[in-house]
Amino acid sequence: MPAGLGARGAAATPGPMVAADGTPLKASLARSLRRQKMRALLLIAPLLLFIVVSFVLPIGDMLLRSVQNGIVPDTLPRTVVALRDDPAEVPGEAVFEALYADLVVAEEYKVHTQLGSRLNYEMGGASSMFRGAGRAVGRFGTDIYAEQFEDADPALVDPARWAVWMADPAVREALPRTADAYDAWAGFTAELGGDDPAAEELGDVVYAALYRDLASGAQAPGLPAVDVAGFESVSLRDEFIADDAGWGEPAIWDLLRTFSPRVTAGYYLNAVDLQMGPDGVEMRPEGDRIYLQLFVRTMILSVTITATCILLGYPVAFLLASLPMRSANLLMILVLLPFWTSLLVRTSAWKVLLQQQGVINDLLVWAGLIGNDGRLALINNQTGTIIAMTHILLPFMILPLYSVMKGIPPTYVRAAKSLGANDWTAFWRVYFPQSIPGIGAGSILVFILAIGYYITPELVGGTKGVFISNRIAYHISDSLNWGLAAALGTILLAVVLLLYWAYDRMVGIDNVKLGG
Amino acid sequence: MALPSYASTGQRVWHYAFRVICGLILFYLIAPLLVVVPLSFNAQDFFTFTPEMLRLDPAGYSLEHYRDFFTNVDWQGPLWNSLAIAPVATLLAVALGTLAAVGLSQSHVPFKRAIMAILISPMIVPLIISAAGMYFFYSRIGLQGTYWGVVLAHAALGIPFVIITVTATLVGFDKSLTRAAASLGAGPMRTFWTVQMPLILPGVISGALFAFITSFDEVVVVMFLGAAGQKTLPWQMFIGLREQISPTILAAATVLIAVSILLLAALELLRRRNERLRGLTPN
Amino acid sequence: MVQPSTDAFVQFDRVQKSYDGQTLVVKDLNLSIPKGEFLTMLGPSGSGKTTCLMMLAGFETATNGEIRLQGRNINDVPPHKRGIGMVFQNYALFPHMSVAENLSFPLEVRKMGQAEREAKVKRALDMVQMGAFANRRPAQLSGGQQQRIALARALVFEPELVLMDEPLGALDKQLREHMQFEIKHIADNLGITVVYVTHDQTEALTMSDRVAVFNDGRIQQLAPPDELYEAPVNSFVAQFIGENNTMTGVVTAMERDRCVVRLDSGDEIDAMPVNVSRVGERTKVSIRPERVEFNRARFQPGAHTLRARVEEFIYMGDIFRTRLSVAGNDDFVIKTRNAPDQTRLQPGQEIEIGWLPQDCRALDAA
Amino acid sequence: MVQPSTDAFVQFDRVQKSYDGQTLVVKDLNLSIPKGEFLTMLGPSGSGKTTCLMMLAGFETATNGEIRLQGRNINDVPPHKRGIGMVFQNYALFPHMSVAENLSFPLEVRKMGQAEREAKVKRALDMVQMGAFANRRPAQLSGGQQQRIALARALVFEPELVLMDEPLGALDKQLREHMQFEIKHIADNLGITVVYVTHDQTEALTMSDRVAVFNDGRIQQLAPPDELYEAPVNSFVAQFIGENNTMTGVVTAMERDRCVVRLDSGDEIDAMPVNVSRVGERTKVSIRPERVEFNRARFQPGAHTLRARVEEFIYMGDIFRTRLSVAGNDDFVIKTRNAPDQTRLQPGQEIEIGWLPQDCRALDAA
Amino acid sequence: QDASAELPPCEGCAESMVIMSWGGAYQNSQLKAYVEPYIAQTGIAVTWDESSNEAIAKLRAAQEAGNMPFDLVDVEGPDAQRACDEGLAAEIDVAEVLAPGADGATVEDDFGDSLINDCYVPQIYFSTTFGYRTDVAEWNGATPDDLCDVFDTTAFPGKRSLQASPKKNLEWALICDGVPAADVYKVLEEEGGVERALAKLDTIKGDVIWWTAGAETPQLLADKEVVIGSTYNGRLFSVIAEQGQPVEMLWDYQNFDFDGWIVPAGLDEARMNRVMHFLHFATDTQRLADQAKYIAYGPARASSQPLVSTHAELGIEMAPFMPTNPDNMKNFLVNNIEWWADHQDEVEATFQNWLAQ
Ligand SMILES: Nc1ncnc2c1ncn2[C@@H]1O[C@H](COP(=O)(O)OP(=O)(O)OP(=O)(O)O)[C@@H](O)[C@H]1O
Ligand SMILES: Nc1ncnc2c1ncn2[C@@H]1O[C@H](COP(=O)(O)OP(=O)(O)OP(=O)(O)O)[C@@H](O)[C@H]1O
Ligand SMILES: [Mg+2]
Ligand SMILES: [Mg+2]
Repeated sequence: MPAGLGARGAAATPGPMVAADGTPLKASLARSLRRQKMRALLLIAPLLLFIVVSFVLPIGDMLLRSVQNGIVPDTLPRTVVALRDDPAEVPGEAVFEALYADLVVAEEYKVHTQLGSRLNYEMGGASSMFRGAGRAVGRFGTDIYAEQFEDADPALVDPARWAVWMADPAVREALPRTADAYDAWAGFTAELGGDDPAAEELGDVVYAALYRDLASGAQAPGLPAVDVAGFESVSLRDEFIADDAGWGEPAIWDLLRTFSPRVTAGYYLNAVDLQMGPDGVEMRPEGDRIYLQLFVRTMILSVTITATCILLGYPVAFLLASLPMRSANLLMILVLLPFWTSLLVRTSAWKVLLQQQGVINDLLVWAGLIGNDGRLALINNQTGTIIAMTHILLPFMILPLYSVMKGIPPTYVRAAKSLGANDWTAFWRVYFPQSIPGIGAGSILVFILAIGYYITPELVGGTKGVFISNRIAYHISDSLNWGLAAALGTILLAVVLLLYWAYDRMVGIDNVKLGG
Repeated sequence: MALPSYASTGQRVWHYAFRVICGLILFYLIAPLLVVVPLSFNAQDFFTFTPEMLRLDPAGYSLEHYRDFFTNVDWQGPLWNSLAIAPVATLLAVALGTLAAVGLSQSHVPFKRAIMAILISPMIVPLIISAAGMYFFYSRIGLQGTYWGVVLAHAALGIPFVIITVTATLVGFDKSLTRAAASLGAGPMRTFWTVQMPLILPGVISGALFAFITSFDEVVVVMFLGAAGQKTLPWQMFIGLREQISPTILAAATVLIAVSILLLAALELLRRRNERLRGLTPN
Repeated sequence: MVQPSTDAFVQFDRVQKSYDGQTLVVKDLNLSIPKGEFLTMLGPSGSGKTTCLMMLAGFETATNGEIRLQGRNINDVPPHKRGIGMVFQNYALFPHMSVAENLSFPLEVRKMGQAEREAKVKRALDMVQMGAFANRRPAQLSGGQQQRIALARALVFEPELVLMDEPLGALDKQLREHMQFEIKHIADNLGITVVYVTHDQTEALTMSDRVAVFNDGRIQQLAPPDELYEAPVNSFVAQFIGENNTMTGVVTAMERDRCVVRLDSGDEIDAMPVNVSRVGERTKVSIRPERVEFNRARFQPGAHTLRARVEEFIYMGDIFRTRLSVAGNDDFVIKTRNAPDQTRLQPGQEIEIGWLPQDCRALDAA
Repeated sequence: MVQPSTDAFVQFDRVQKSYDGQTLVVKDLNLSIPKGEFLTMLGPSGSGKTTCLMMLAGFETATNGEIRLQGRNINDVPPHKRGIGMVFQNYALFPHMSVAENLSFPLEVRKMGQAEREAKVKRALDMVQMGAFANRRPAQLSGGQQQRIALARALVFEPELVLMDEPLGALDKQLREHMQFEIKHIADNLGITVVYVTHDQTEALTMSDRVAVFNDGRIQQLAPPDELYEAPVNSFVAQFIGENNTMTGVVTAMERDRCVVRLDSGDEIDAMPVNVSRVGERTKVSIRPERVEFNRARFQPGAHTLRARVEEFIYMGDIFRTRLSVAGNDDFVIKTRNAPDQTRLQPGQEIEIGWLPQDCRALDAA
Repeated sequence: QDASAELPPCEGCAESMVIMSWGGAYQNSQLKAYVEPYIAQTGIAVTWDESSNEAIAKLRAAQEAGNMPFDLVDVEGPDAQRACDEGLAAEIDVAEVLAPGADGATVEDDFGDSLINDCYVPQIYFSTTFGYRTDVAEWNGATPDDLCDVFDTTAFPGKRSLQASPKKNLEWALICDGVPAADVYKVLEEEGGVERALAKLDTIKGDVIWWTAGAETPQLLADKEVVIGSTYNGRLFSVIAEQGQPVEMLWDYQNFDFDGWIVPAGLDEARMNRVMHFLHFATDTQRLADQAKYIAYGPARASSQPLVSTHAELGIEMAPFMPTNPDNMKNFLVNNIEWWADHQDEVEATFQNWLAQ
């Protein structure tokens, strides 16, 4: 029904409409429709809930990883705090002491290597520094403190007493570093070794902390009084730098400062070949810039694949749409059959077909079109990706095209001919423009699917024919750089959602048809 | 598209050329299958047409890989796993999806676009992202590595297909039929089961087939979410492709292709039957 | 407007309906239908007829107002509990059920026993003379046959009220006329109340006890067919029902049931004042083509007549349509029966025409 | 059968058509259409009308026989070279082009210059009074407006022959009547030859110079409208065109243009022999409802009359339809004009009816 | 066979195990040599998970999720190092858990160098080396016998397949760039060392098909897609000995590595008991020697070496195919696991970027 007819009444009465009982029309309408809306929502609710829980939340959770950076403050809590008070390029002893305590704990829990890997994404070499430091902290000269304290008063190395002292709030307050170090030590002793801290020999880290506390003039009630002034001490700063000169360079400290917060833009910067430099955001070094190039390649390949799909899909859809229903359905099986065949199998079949000693090259050589030494490289490059993916996505082009073409009544072409147009003009001026929505629908569908493809490029794309998805997969399962994978994924997802939005605008997602 | 008597030579040539072009494209579509099927009878352990095969020497062919597929636990286990996972995921997707599609097809659905977008999202989100996301999240809630974890994930992936096909069917569904049922005294449930469901059944079935094949052919998500106990056929194929390239994969594929052909033929018959029922004669 | 009557079978009480919250599709509808009446809603496309029917059947909710069935407010009764039979424009037969199953459906949902069901289905099929088709599928029936099954299905569970929304719209003319006749007869025989929607005025006039003419979401006139045709209360109704010749002019003399109108061409004619009340008022006079006489022998003595020239003679089978040029209006049509002795006017012929004053109605000038 | 005439504008010569190679959809069609004629093909659904039109337009090829345009065999001329204008049932306006572009299309493919194109488009649009809509898209027009554009498009390249396949089928009654009038006038003014397909008999009767009644792939009668209505050559045509009262009986007396038929009820009536030739033959007599008289004053002296009982009086606005029970047939209908002095018969009333013998035609008994 | 008598009962042990391994022929050798015998004696259920390729990712994700589905994981040396460093693998007291050598040698002595860290129970030595087709017409009868022939595309034209990973490739590239084998890791650690190796690889980059899975090179060789390619020596064994393809091995600078077990950290006691019980059985002298009947990898125990004999099904003498055969060991490299553990992150990133360029 033409809506315009009903609209005539409204033109006469400007302003918000009011129903007979004086309530605004909108409100009474909403009231009368509430039940219907509830019913519809009730039907949708189970699925919506299902999808949200089984799919949307996981994706969201995944995407959160692209900004999470808890690993630095979690692994090096003391260092992060200490660094805040030390603006020097290479910080002072206090920060190194904190780092020492953190690494001792981290080494026990074996998390320093993960931190190293994480920081290595930002600065090559960080991984080996942390691995090295993790191995080194045990060998640092801090064992001299325990000896000196024992010499001063054997009670100071009695684990049972320590347990009592450390339960006393007054002591804890007086010796904050010690309490902190003791807690950490007691924690991993009990947790990892399953031992009772009150019966185990204390770690060096506790004595080093005690030395620091006492040396800074703390007086703890209950503890034997010791004068540490005469103690021999070690500089942890020197120890670290001796292990790896990198600790004496500003780079690592800049890095730690940059990545102290729990939330970071680092992965995103990385995902677009940027990095956080000392002077703000800058391009990555030449050889490390790969993601922009990959995004661009993904786009170009997807566009190419979409274009070949149009080129190949259009004639077939046209043929299907113009054949009688029965023959069309039979041919449709040919279109759907590959769609129904395992992706892996099809991809492997393409390998067999396309390789240099493969069927196609053999045929070409046999036919004399190419020489035996001029065999074409059809696989393990972009050509392979394009051929195999076009094949896989072609049904997604043909199906929407077909359903649009089916909806174009043959009378239009007849009308054009009766008006004097020849076959080509009738097709090009009348039929083709009306099939454009089908091309649009198919293209966006194919493009969206192509842009996120992974298995096929992996198998036939070589190094030049892979997509950004392959890189994401690589970061998830090989390099374990999940944050970067999430950032790349978020960007990709954003592109896809944008396209989806455009698709929904242009075609309406409920107009997608699959199959006859 | 019969050629009329007044066609010029050019038209004749084009007419046949066009058919040849379409034939070639259709050939391109099934070419991989034409490779897969013969190679599955390869007597050797490689994906290669051996000289014996090319000579059509019977010695170049064997059923060995089929025997392997049907007897080896490495294949039978995954086959049964696939058969245990796909139908349940399909059932879940179809039940929830049909219900929601019916809801979505009502006239007053608030936030319809947004809801639709969410329901379709498993189809448009790149698979690798979905897989990774579900992997971490399912691990956290203890579903990773469980049968139900895989089933839920596959159901989620299949749902867009159900939604799309069933809503498409519902678009063509004559609302006056349900209204007629109501006017005759049937409540909503009864109307759904006795009137709506039988009529949208083809859409539901084709949605179900899509959901089924999604699960049955899915490899990325299951490799993330499944544990060894949920190894499915595609997973096994993937392993095969990486670790031991053996034509057993092709034998498995050929079996699956045969099943697909049967399913598609069944679908076509079903559609024809339905058309007869509704009195829609072909064209 | 109809007075609210407490004994009405169906009653619309100040009902309003809007689909979009902006425009009212049904505006303040008041209507009571007594038991056993055959009431037709007639109106142009988009005037809200279907909407009214759907509200009564329960498929749309009234935005405002009350609908009562046997005095009971049914706003909150779901459709399947209203017990109203309905015939849809496209029949809405269940394509996957046989004819008998279609008819059996409403009985099954009422948990009727098998024997009783079969008896009722048979009776209903016989009523519409379709007994032999019980096992066919709807797709195997012709349009008219489907129509009958739809009717039988709406009646088989013996509802007291049956709604029909343009049930004959898809049939060709001959079949439509035949089915009009059948529906009317069945309704009369069973004594059921029928609310019938159509936009075909002939159908409305032929079948109904009363016709409600809808326009723009309002009932313009509610009256029996002959009153509607012969005494339309406003120019919309006059225009919409049947064919009309209209001419504009000014009232120059006024009696109780007779006035004289000076047409814009200067000619004077007699008319019956309907929507005019005083001399000097502008008016649109309306006269039916079949009420125009050109046979002088039949003119009333002293009647005003007009000179006319024949423009075109159109042969339409049972009637002749002759287009005249009268008082500056060259679209003036007269209709004559193709009777054995009927004159066939020739284009160019000059004639004199006239009518009874009560057939020429002076209406609002709108 | 029409004699093959060499000067016919369009000529079907023994044309046959089969789609499936098994059944003939068009059986031995012979038809010549002189230049300037408005010829209508009328017939029930599936009788082959569209098929004939499509063969003429070149979208289907005749299985057998020849189609000639201006004496030239066009079997081998492709559609776009035939220069025949065509109006399709659903208009087939190109949805992606504006109205002006639609009209311009046939001129463009004829490589006409821009200025000339624009002039012609404007003239064509003005002709159908759509000048103001040149820049709209078809979807923004109402059905009637689209119809006009389709007409203008079929005419803009000045074809001498225009084919129309149920061009008004989708319009509502009032608009349809209006467009019938317009199409007829434009065709007359331009002097073009029109082949028009419809299954609406009123349309056929109103518009055509000649009507070809199709049934079962054959032309049953080809005649001007009044001849068709008043002198159908067989009972199919009699039944198909207009309403008819039929009664069966046996011829008891026979003159040159008059016979007496004894009806199965025993009553005797006068009739004109059309398809009967001798006494004793069974026949179906057919009389139009509007040709039946019940006013004794008008009966011819000596005419046979019948007694009748009024069964039902149906008010239809401009006419009254009265159903009578006559000679055992209770479906006998008479139509009277709703004239000021018309008697409204009451159900149950007993009357006497009669007619002129030449209005009651004794046809084949089939 | 005789093991049944020795196998002590397992108290408080889980009744099932999930073993992550590599699939294919290698997994099959494990199955035949000790998993099937173990199942036969204990009746427990064993499920395989063929994801050793992504072992670290799987372990890490499982650990993060707090839900460890695997009981025993088969990994290469560098991965073992990494898992151990990151706390993904439990430390194992090999002396206590494993059986002493059949010849009475202590566990430490018997395994020797292969005990690279505290988490690792080695099973076999394998090497990554090259196979080449023997029927390449363009080579005019010459066959490569020097590692650097791989880099010589003029004398040996045709495509090569190399692993899409820096490991081994960088070492080989440096050797062919003139670096003495002993200095390879030193040069790699120097500024510009990696770039030097990559520059050498650049000379053949256009002729390389990069593989990620061990089965690819054999398939590529069989398809004549490549004329020479690196892969695990066991894979080449099956191409040559089982499939009878015209392929031979180039042992020059074969790159040794270990493959063995790690146990995920944090298993509960029952599962841990089961795993230890299994490890004791599966890595004893006889079992490791049995494994070599099914695949051409050398047992990690010295005491197993003398027991290596012929292939279980083909009856071929296995020794010539063993990486440890002195004939094959004229030049060899040992994968420097510790160096790789420390530098893998940065070198891998550089290498992948290089590949993607
Ligand atoms: N579901 C709907 N949503 C929005 N507007 C509607 C809906 N149904 C009808 N309308 C509008 O309400 C008005 C009245 O529609 P309705 O169907 O009642 O008219 P009708 O009198 O039955 O017309 P017709 O003779 O064409 O069937 C129209 O303007 C129509 O566009
Ligand atoms: N393309 C076709 N293929 C096969 N049969 C056809 C085709 N077109 C029409 N027919 C058959 O030919 C017969 C005549 O069809 P045609 O369309 O000419 O009838 P028509 O007189 O135009 O009917 P209508 O009034 O319904 O349009 C019908 O039985 C129809 O089923
Ligand atoms: Mg309506
Ligand atoms: Mg037709």
